[in-house]
Amino acid sequence: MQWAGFAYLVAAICFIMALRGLSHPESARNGNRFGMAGMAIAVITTILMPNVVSYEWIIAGIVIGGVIGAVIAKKIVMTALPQLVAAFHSLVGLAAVFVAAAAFYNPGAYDIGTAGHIAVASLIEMSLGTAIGAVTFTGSVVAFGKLQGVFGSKPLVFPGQHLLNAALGLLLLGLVVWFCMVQEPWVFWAIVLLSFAIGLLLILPIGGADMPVVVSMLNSYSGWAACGIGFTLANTALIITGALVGASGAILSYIMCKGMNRSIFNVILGGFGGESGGGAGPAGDDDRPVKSGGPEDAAFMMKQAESVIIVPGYGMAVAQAQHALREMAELLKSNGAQVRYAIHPVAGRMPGHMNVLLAEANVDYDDVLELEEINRDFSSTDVVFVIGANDVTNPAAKTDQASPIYGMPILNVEEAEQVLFVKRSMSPGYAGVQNELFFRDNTTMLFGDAKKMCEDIVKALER
Amino acid sequence: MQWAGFAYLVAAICFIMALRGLSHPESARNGNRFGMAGMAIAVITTILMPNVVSYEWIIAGIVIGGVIGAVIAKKIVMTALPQLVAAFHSLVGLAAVFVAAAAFYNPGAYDIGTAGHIAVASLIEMSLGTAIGAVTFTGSVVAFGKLQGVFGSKPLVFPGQHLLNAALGLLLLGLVVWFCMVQEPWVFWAIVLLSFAIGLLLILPIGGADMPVVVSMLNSYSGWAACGIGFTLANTALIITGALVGASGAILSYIMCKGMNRSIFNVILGGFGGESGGGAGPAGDDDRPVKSGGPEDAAFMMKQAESVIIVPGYGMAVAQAQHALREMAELLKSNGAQVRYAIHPVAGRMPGHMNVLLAEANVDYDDVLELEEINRDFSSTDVVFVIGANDVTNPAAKTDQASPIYGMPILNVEEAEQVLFVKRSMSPGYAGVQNELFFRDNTTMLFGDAKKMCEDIVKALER
Amino acid sequence: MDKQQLLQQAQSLQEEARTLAEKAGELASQAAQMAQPAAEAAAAGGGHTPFIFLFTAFVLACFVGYYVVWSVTPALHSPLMGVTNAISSVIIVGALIAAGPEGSDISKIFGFVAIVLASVNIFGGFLVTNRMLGMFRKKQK
Amino acid sequence: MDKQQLLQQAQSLQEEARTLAEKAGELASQAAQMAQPAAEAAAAGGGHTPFIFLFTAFVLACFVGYYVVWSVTPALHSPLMGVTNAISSVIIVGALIAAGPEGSDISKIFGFVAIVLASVNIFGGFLVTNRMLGMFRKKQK
Ligand SMILES: NC(=O)c1ccc[n+]([C@@H]2O[C@H](COP(=O)([O-])OP(=O)(O)OC[C@H]3O[C@@H](n4cnc5c(N)ncnc54)[C@H](OP(=O)(O)O)[C@@H]3O)[C@@H](O)[C@H]2O)c1
Ligand SMILES: NC(=O)c1ccc[n+]([C@@H]2O[C@H](COP(=O)([O-])OP(=O)(O)OC[C@H]3O[C@@H](n4cnc5c(N)ncnc54)[C@H](OP(=O)(O)O)[C@@H]3O)[C@@H](O)[C@H]2O)c1
Repeated sequence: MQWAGFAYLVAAICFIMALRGLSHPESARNGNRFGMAGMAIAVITTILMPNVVSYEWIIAGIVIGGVIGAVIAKKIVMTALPQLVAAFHSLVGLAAVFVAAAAFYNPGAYDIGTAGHIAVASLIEMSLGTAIGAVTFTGSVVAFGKLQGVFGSKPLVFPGQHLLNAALGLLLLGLVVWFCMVQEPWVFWAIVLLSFAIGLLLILPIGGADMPVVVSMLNSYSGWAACGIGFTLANTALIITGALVGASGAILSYIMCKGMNRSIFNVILGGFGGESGGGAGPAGDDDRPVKSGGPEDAAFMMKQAESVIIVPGYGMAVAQAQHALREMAELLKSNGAQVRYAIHPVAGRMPGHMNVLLAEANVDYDDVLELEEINRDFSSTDVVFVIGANDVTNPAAKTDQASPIYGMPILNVEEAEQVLFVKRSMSPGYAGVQNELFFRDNTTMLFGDAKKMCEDIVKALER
Repeated sequence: MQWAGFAYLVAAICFIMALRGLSHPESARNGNRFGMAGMAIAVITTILMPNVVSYEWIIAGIVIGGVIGAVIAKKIVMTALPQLVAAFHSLVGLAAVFVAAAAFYNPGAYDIGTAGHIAVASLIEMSLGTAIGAVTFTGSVVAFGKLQGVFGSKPLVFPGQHLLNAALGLLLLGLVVWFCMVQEPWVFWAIVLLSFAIGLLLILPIGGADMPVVVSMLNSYSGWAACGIGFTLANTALIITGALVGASGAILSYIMCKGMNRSIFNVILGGFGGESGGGAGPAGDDDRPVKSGGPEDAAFMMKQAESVIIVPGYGMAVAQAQHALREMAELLKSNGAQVRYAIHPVAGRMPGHMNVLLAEANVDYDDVLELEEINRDFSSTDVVFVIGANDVTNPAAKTDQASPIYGMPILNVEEAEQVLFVKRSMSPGYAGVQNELFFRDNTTMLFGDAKKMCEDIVKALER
Repeated sequence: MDKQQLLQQAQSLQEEARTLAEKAGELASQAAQMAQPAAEAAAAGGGHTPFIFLFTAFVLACFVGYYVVWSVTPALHSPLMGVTNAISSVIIVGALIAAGPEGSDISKIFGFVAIVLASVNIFGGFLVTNRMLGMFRKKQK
Repeated sequence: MDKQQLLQQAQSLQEEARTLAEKAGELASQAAQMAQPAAEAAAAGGGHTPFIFLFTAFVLACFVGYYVVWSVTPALHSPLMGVTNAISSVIIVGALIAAGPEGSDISKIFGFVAIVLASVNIFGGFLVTNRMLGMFRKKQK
């Protein structure tokens, strides 16, 4: 079966090429094709193995799953991406549990011994895979629920939860050892159930807006779990892919945490963005006057401007304002202004969220710039149009050491001539910190829904 | 011997970390330490193998070689680096030949069969290793000779040489097949001798200034040869290290070829930089007047300047002018001017050549900038001081489609207010193309040896 | 030498031969037993490959993953999540092995369920990534 | 049953037993022979590791090499040549194996020469790189 080893290696190389393609939008589509080819090679190679002989179940499974997946992929709206990724992750976790169960009940097929006499190394790998998979499953379900708004995004905090989690973790460890010794089915299922519970308890205390970090972390876990199964099967495709996925999840988590200037522990220990971030917290009760305006004022200002930078944030995604926003930008461009978009690494609710939404609205990706690329241009800009973003523009991150966002890199919108803020109220953003910018002289608040506001500005510009 | 496998893996990881460290001067010294540790691990692991029992020869060999190597490393002057690297490469090539010979005469020690009954796969790997090693040896010796000036850097071209090389290549192939069939010592040595000859014939026709590309290419080859031996020994340290070295050589060759806007084939087929590039070619016979000046003029101009960019080239290395140059720059700095160095990717005679020389002269590496970093600053610079560089500033690369350097990226020194050229004569650079800049109004030629000129300018500045 | 003696001798000889044969048989089966796991190990791609080589692949893959993910442009971090989600479903390999053998037992059902779940991911993940990437355009018409 | 018959029977029995024993012996030695290369192959790090795993390591190492070398800053390309020169001398591993065994024959001499050559590179390469790197300074005093 030399050829199978080569085929799996080719599949793994395809996956590497898939990620490599993502270094540029041009090459990315080709990369995705590499990914599909790699998966096809891995599946076909396995199906051609001599001990895989009954195809009905396999074909049925792939068809059923494939149709469901394809329909979901076609139907989903782009603003629901974060919860979609979470939902998909939960499926990977559950699949890992089932693969481990299959290996436990029919070890012969996996060449790891006979029922009741499985090699210890395989048992350890198996139980680790099961535990990680199960945690990933319930954890991702909770993340999905919070992102979709099913559960309410408030962190569920109760006294002694860290103690409880630690105790359950120890119990899990004990069960794994016990399982390796007795190899009984009930211990296996106990591990599964306990891990389900741990997944729930770990993720429930984490606030809704931290879910992207959690999703990415669980993604990383599922990669390492795949590595574990790869060691059991001596399959290099699984090992290499697992390492790729593991690295990807870990790096994205790191980027997000750095973008928020928080440690990963701070995120995992939970309770952030709860009481204060919900809505009008104490920071919202500020009686200082603000200058507010309507769409006509905004249109007037921007008509005069030679350079406009648009800073989109979570609010744009919520309001689905990207199409109206692009229309507005087009009008300004045809009016002779330079219009660019500035994207903060953690704007929105997942990495690259804003980029996808703007791409959906047909914005040229050369106009969409990262923080480092554009941050020094704000000082020479006439108008900054902040739409549904808040924390990522808050100068408290630079000055107020007591602020929870202190140290987070921010977009220097305050350096521009004029700043327009589109939001519905004076309530703070996810971090729950009042934004000093609202009260500045060169700031005009445009209260209202982001989409509605953009449409009104478009109308005013066309007049 | 599981532990040996792990130890070799650790050694390989150390080598990866050694190259990784070179991404920044700060981390580079630590990286080098990783490299030494990796080598120590690999050597000690091998010595501890059960079939390695007589230590006298080993210790004697390491001590003798080590002392020679250490003395050379201490004594060598930094301007002789290119030929040093070539010389060291020739040793690696020769060592590979001897290892292959040892494996052929005592295959039992390598676990690849018994004398006269060696596995065919091993024979193929062995003969390839031998051939590559032998070609690397004589090729590097020629490269060393040309760089050191022993052979004369003129390409040795004669009619029908490509045909002869092709014939010898086919003969080599035949010998390898024959060797795999009969396993006779004389065939082995015939392969060695023929490869020696091919190495000579391949490199002699290539001009002296193309030697860096050749050295880098041979480096790449020796990496792939190490990979081959690694496959024979099933040793991951050799395979991984070989791939690293192979990739490094290939990428450096690519960077150099791109920096010269030539294809690797153009370099290998040879004959470039011969007749025309030697000295006063036809391009040198230009009667147009040039404005020339002395050290006092240069000192006067630069004293007025607020910003100076220094462009060093091969001539600075030849004249060993880096220390005097730095003294000059220090004086200008203390005079209030901003002084920076602009390095073209193929300035000098090996990649990074100028950087090492400037570093030797204690220049802060933050003042030393790459082409892409500094190229747009020339237009806002008062004085550009070009010292021993020529081709890398020649605007013909941008305008003259017929020029051999057409398409090569160059430093836009002509955009500066004033350009000073330090060189000994009007003769062109390595590419043999007359430099249009010499005749421009804003150019002043400073004829003389680079070191002498810098020292004189320093004196003039101090006055 | 009388009949009795002769018979005894012959019998003892017979016995000796029999024990010899038995011993040889034992030896053979022992040798065969010894050979079995070793031979299995030698079968390429089999389940008993030296751990060190898998581990080597793992370590190198971690390096590759590190570099390849850092080289992803931040603008494409969402598609990156989509692709990694899709390719992590390569555990379908394990599910196929479970669902593949003849007959039907509980582990086939587990395998089937895992195939369905992983397939949702594979198709969903790649297609949604394709949709996302299809939207990134250089110039709108 | 007379003496003659009995003797014949015993003899034939004896012979049968002997051939049986011989066969068993053959079988045993055959099995042992079969076991040998397999067992050797199973010995980790041995010379007969499945090619595919070495090849996997090779392919991944090429990726790592590609990324790690591109990430080297151009200013350090000369030290890069020094380091790769030094680490390519890891073929000293092959030389050590040649010079290691007891006794003295031609291949030990080859091994010794290769050790000397590789050692020149190792020490020379690392030390000269160290010298180069030592010169790269942030601020001169
Ligand atoms: N991107 C990631 O990967 C990621 C991951 C984890 C955490 N986070 C966190 O998420 C936050 C992202 O910052 P951000 O600036 O994008 O968002 P933000 O600070 O949460 O602010 C969003 C703003 O949009 C406004 N808004 C909501 N719905 C709106 C609508 N329909 N129309 C108009 N405005 C609306 C809200 O104000 P009103 O209620 O007044 O309208 C709110 O102030 C950061 O704190 C970051 O740490 C991001
Ligand atoms: N760096 C690499 O890796 C690499 C590799 C392969 C090829 N190359 C080639 O090498 C060339 C490098 O360009 P470059 O601009 O550095 O050098 P160049 O174009 O060869 O010019 C060097 C100049 O230095 C002058 N010079 C020589 N000795 C001198 C001395 N003692 N004092 C003062 N001046 C002296 C020479 O003019 P006078 O004779 O009039 O003094 C000559 O014009 C390129 O053509 C490149 O393609 C480089």
